This record gives sequence, C-alpha cells and structure tokens, in this order.
Amino acid sequence: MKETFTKSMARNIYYGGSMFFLLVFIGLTYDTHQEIPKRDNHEAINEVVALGKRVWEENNCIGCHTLLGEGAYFAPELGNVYTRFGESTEALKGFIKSRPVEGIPGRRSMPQFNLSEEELEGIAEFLKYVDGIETARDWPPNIQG
Amino acid sequence: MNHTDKNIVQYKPLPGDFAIWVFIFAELLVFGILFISYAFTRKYNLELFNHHQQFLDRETGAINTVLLITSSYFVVRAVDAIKKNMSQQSARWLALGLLCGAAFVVFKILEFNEKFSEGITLSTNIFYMFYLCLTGFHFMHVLLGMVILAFILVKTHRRKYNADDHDGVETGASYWHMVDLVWIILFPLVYIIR
Amino acid sequence: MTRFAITSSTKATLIWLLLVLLTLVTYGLGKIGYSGTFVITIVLASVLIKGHHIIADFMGLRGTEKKWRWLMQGWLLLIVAVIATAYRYS
Amino acid sequence: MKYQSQLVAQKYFIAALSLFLGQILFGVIMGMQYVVGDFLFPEIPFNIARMVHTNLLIVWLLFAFMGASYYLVPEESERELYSPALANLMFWIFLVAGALTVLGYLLFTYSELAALTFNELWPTMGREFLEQPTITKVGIVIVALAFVFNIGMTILTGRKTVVSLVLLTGLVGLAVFFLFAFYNPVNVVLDKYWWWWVVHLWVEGVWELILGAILAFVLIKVTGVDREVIEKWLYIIIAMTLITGIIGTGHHYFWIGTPDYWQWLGSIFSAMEPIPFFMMTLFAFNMVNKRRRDHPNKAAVLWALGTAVMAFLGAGVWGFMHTLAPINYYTHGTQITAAHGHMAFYGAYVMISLTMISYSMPIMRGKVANSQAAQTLEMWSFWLMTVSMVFITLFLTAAGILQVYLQRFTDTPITFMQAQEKIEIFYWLREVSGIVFLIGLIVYFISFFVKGEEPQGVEA
Repeated sequence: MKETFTKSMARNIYYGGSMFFLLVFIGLTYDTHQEIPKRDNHEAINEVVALGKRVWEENNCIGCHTLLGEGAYFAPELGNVYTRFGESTEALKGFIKSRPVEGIPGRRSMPQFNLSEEELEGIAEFLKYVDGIETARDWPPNIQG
Repeated sequence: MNHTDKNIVQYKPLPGDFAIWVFIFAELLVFGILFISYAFTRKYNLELFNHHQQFLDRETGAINTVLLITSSYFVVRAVDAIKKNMSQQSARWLALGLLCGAAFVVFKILEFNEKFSEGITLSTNIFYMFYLCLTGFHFMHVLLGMVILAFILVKTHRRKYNADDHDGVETGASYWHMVDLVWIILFPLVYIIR
Repeated sequence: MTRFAITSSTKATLIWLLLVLLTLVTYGLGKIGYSGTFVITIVLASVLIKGHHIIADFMGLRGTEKKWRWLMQGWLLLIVAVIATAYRYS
Repeated sequence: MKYQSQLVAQKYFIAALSLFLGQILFGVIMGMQYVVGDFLFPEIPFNIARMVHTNLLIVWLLFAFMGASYYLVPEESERELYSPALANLMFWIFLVAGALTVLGYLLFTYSELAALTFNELWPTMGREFLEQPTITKVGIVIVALAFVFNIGMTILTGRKTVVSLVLLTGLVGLAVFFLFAFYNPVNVVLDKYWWWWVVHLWVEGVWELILGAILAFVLIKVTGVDREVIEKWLYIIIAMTLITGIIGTGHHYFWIGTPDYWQWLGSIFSAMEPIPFFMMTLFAFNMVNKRRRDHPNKAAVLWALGTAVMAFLGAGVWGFMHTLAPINYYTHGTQITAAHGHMAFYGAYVMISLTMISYSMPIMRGKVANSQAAQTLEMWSFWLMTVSMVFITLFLTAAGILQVYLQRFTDTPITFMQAQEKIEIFYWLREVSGIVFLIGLIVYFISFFVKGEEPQGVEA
C-alpha cells in the first residue's frame, strides 16, 4: 500500500465525521421526541404513577428486574407484568405484600419492602402505566417477558 | 504500510489522502446496507412501496441527478486544472461545482418541504421511513461535501495548491464524487424502478 | 485548453454527456410509467454504466491498484445485483 | 518518570485496584446467589450486591482513568501537572465519597439511603448504573470538573500532542454526558431515552477515546514506533468509533417505546461498531511488530495486546451477535446481554486500565520494569483472568441462548423462574470461572510484592 494518509486529514475526519453524526443524531432525537407522545402512554401518568416511579426507584427494583429489557437479569421482566398478572393491580400488590421477610430457603426471593398501602397502589399503577407503553413489535415477545 | 515495492508495476495511488478513502468506504458500506435493506423491505411490502412511490417528485429527482453529475464533472475539471498549475481556473470550476451543489440543496429543500407539509415523517410508514432516511442522509452528505468543497475552493483561490501539491483538492473531489455515486443509485432505486 | 488529441478534459466532457443522457433515459422510463423486468433491466444497466464511469474516471480509480478497483466496482456490482434479485423475485 | 507530579497517579491506581478487588468479591457473591437463591439473604440482597458490583466497577475505572491521565499528561505536555495539590485533594474527596456511598449501600436499605440523602428533593436514584445518591452524583460532577480543569490546564499550557488532546476530548465528554444523569422524568420512555445518553455515549463513545489515547501512549512508549504513525492511527480509529457509535446508540432504542425506524438505524450503525475495534487490534499488533525497541516490560506489552484482542471480541463480536433488531427482539435483556457486558467491560476498560498500571507502576516505583519473576507472575494473572473471563462469557452465552429458547422462542414458553432453573448448570460453571478470576486477581496483587533482579534499560 503506497497510499499515504496524513495526520491532519485523519484529524479532520475525526472532528468532521463526529460533528456530522452528532448533528444527525440530534436531528433524529428531535424527530423521536415528536413521535414519542403518540405511543408513550403519557395520558396514564398522574400523581399516583409518579409516586409509583419513586417507589420503584427508591427500592432499586431495577437491581434484580428488567423493565422493558433494561436492568438486572436476576428476576422477571416487569414491562408486561400487569398483563401477566391478569391485568390486576390487586394481584401485583398482593404479590409484593406477601414476600417472606427471611426469604425462601435455597431459592431466590424478592425482599419484603414493607410498603405502605399508598406506595403499593403507586407501584402497581406505575407498572400498569409501563405496560401501556406501545413498544415496537409489542415487545416483550410473549407473556413470560 | 511503508514497505518498499520494487518489482511491482507502478500503480497510481488512490487520489487524495488515504484517510478520506477509509471514510468513503465506511460511508459506502452504510449506504450499501441501506439500499439492500430498501430493496428487500420493498419485496415484502410491494403494494405499499409501489403506491407511495408514485407521489415522489421524479422531475426534481431527475434535475437533481443532472445537477450532481454536472457538479461532479466540474470538480473533475478543477482537479485537471490544478494539475496544470492553473489555480484560478481550478477555483472557478470548484465554484461552479459548488453552485450546482447549492442548486441541488435548494431543490431538495423544496421537495422535503412539500413532503413535510403533507405531514409525512419518518414514522408515517416504512416506505417514507426509507425515503426520508436515504434522501435525508444523502442530503446531509451533500451539505458536508459542500463544506469541504468550499474549504478547498478558498484554499485554491489563495493559491495554496499547485501542480505538485494538490492532495487537498483530490481529497475533497473524491468525497464529492462519492456523494454523486450514491445518488446515481439512490435516484432510480427510490424514484423510478417499480 | 483544446488540443487535437483527446485530452483528459475532453474525455471528462464526453463522459459527462453520457451520464446526462443515461439519466434522461432513466427519467423518461419513469415518466412513461412503464414497469416490469425490461425497464428495471435498462435502468439498472444504466446505473452500472454510470457508476462504473464515476468510479473509474471521475473518482480516478482507473490505473490504481487492483484491490481498490475491485472494492469499489465490486460494491457497485453487488448493490445492483442484489437490487436486481430483490426486484426480480417480487 | 520524567516529572515529579506524575507520582500522583500511584495512589489513584492503588485505590482503583482495591476497589477492583471489591467489585470481584461482590461478583462472586452474586454468582452464588444465582444458584443458591438465599445466599446472604436478607443481609445482602441481590440488588444491593449488583449495585455494589457495577458501581465499584464504574468508580474504579474512573480512578484508573484519572490516574492514567495524571501519569501521561505531564509526560505528553512536557511540564509538571498544573496543580498536584488539587489532584491530591480530589483523590481524597472522591475516595471518601465513593467509600461512603458503598457503605451506604451496605449498611442501610436502599430506601433508607434515599431518605437519608434527600432523594425526594431531586430524585435521580434507582436507575441502573446511576444508583448513586443525588449528592454523590453532585460530588462526581465536582471531582470530574476539577479533574478536567487540572488536566486541561496542563495540556493547554504545555506541549499539545494528539494523545493528550484526544484524551482531553474524552474526559470532557465524560463529564458533559454525565450531566444527563440529573434528568429523570416520570415518563419512562423519556427517562430511558436520555439515560442512554450517559450510558451508551460513555461506554461506546467518549470512554473509547480515553481507551484509544491510553493505548496509543503505552504503544508509543513500549514499541518506540514513530509518534506520527501512532497518532494518525489513533485519529482514524476514534473517528470510526464516533461515526458508528453515535447513531449506534439506536440499538438501545428498539423496544422502549421509541419510533420503529430505530430498529433500522440502530442495527445498521451498531453493526459497524466492531470496525474500530478491529482496526484497534490491527493497530496494536502492527505497532508491536514494527517495534524499534524491546521494552523490558513484557507484561505491559501483553496487556496492551490483550486489550486490543479482548475488546474486539467482547465489544465487537459479542456486541454484534445480538445487535441486529430481529435478533435483539429475542435476546434483549437476557443472559446474552450479561455475557456481552462482562467481556466488553473486561476486554476494553479493565484491561486498558491494567495495561497502564502495568506500564507505569514500576516506573513510579523507580525502575523501568519489574523483575522477571514478578513479570512472570503478572502474566500468569493475565492468563488466569482473561481465560476465566472468556469462560464466564461462554457460559453466560450458553445460558442466554437456552433462556431465550425456553422462555421466548419456543411455542410453549415457560416462565422466567422455570427457565432459570433449567439453565442452573451454566450458572454453576460461571461461578467456578468467577472464582478462578478472583484467584487471577489475587495473583496479580501478589506480583506487586515479588522481588528479584530488575531489568536494566533506559527509561522510555
């Protein structure tokens, strides 16, 4: 290869190329934000859901579960758990409430978080809201998440 | 990269700086995948593609093709000129090339404007997704190419290049021809064949 | 700039004419609204010719190492071939 | 060592390595919890262990990047550090803040920690990798700004080289993109969209600039190849990184409620993300083959080559495996992701950190390279850690493939927990590999204390 390449040209491509693609990315980000409201189920967001998201975060649920595929892979996907639990927020609350304090011998168990009724309502409504987000190809692939 | 090749036929090196060629190859890879994706997605959405293709502006597309080809031609002349040490002629050819590019941009903006005013976006349907991705992405490349051309135009005009040292002109020219080459495929693929 | 033999500039001009001509043919076929294998073949053939000249003459790959010419012309050929296949069987 | 202030790096590296040990210990705990579900329950639930595991990783890599910067920037800029005192101060602030945060994770329940740190005033906690209390995040920003200021002033008032400028862009980007960690809307789609601006644009963007700069620096030193050659390679590699990686962010926008076109854009651009890693592999081997001196620090050369290979495998190949949307549809959020994550982080960022430590630590301890005996041991640790990481990745990949099949692909899908039980064997094998990794790490530590006759040679 007697093709030569100079440092200054490599530098130009680095700066020019990355600026170029950053601009494209910002443009796409703009477009995405025009589209997101059509499918993000924001109509469902209210005070209860907001509290639910706080409960979700302050108990680090993402440290075991995935939500729309992101998080840890130790416990089931929760993006569609509302559907999986028969579209019942009561079932969700019941499950969270019933976790044994000392765990289950030899098995994985969700901790007992001692949530208040209000917090339980919040987390259940939050999960219901997430389930309503219109993901592409209706991800996850099936009810098992 | 710098081993000596004595017993090899003397080939010309790729015109311009090799770094731009790495970039060109990468870009062609992206466009190539996009073209192939288009062709196969169409195969499975034939009705949709054929239906919406009718509404594309073939006139603008054809004019734009001629503009880009002509622009590319002017840039070829610019490289020829600088090789003969005629930097002012070269600058004039570059300016003409740039002008054609600008005209392309104007026509393209009009075309996009029409589509946008109809409320068409990337999410309208898969055909328009491809149409906007391909033409939009290409449009960005025209703009980038014009920035590069403008840059070398200024330098040529200031007599910074000559017959012995004109790598910069060739580098910019190579990129610009790539933009042309992509459009040569894009135009018939998206606007014409069905 | 005009010489008696064909200069590189004259050659470029001739190629430019060819490219414009082929573009007009492509457009014309689109305009008439014909479709089908025949039109596609002609259009894709003209893409090949145009692309070939842009690569070899405008981009200046004529006379460079084989691998570069293979790479670029191969890219063109591959894309056109794949498009042809996808359109042929649709 | 040419400049006295480079010595600051030493304590950063020591802190980094100690936290590394902590990270691996928690990794082994988690690996155990995968197979014995109630291991250490309820004292250290899995989510806490994982948080400690990932946060320690991030923090120790930041320590290592900072140490690497403090070491290489004075040498590149040909001047003392702008302010060694500031560098020392920031070290202690960062270390204390980091230690307090980890202690907070371990001593309190997470919700107590949230209350204790006034999370309700500006809630940013509880999102993957960004679990730190808001106040810690503020601390990170302050430390990062002081650090970038210190490094920036050193570079801008000294000799400006490509290596140091690329490093600086990477570090500035690191600080800037972290700011998105403070944006946390209730809307989950928006939350996730911008969360990736920290996570992806860090690890598949600006961190790669830091990686490239450090690798280039070490290669200049150990191979003696002309700086010009190495620098232009560096430019072209990081150019490809950003060209592919920025829109490559789209591979995270497939299934989170973002428009469908991301499946195309994300697939196409991220499919090209292996290219810069491949170029990096070519680059590293090329430079070592063309070396103009045989540097006595063989271990550092081994780490540098290892980085190039493992980054390509982990980030490039394992990333490519599941980056195309039709495949990712099934594999998203399974053990496949875990497999990719482990090898990519180890291959790219852990190994580049160890490369730099391996190269610079002996010099800071007043010798060109460690004794033959110490280097031999270090190379043992290299192979132990690297090979066991390969096995961890393979076992997790196997687990992931089975999981995808059982839980998502088959016509009769079983539940998540049922699938987990069926793939238990791979988790056991992963745990064994993890313990081998820990042994490798301990061997690595021991290599620091091995004496012996030190090789003579000019300091690079």
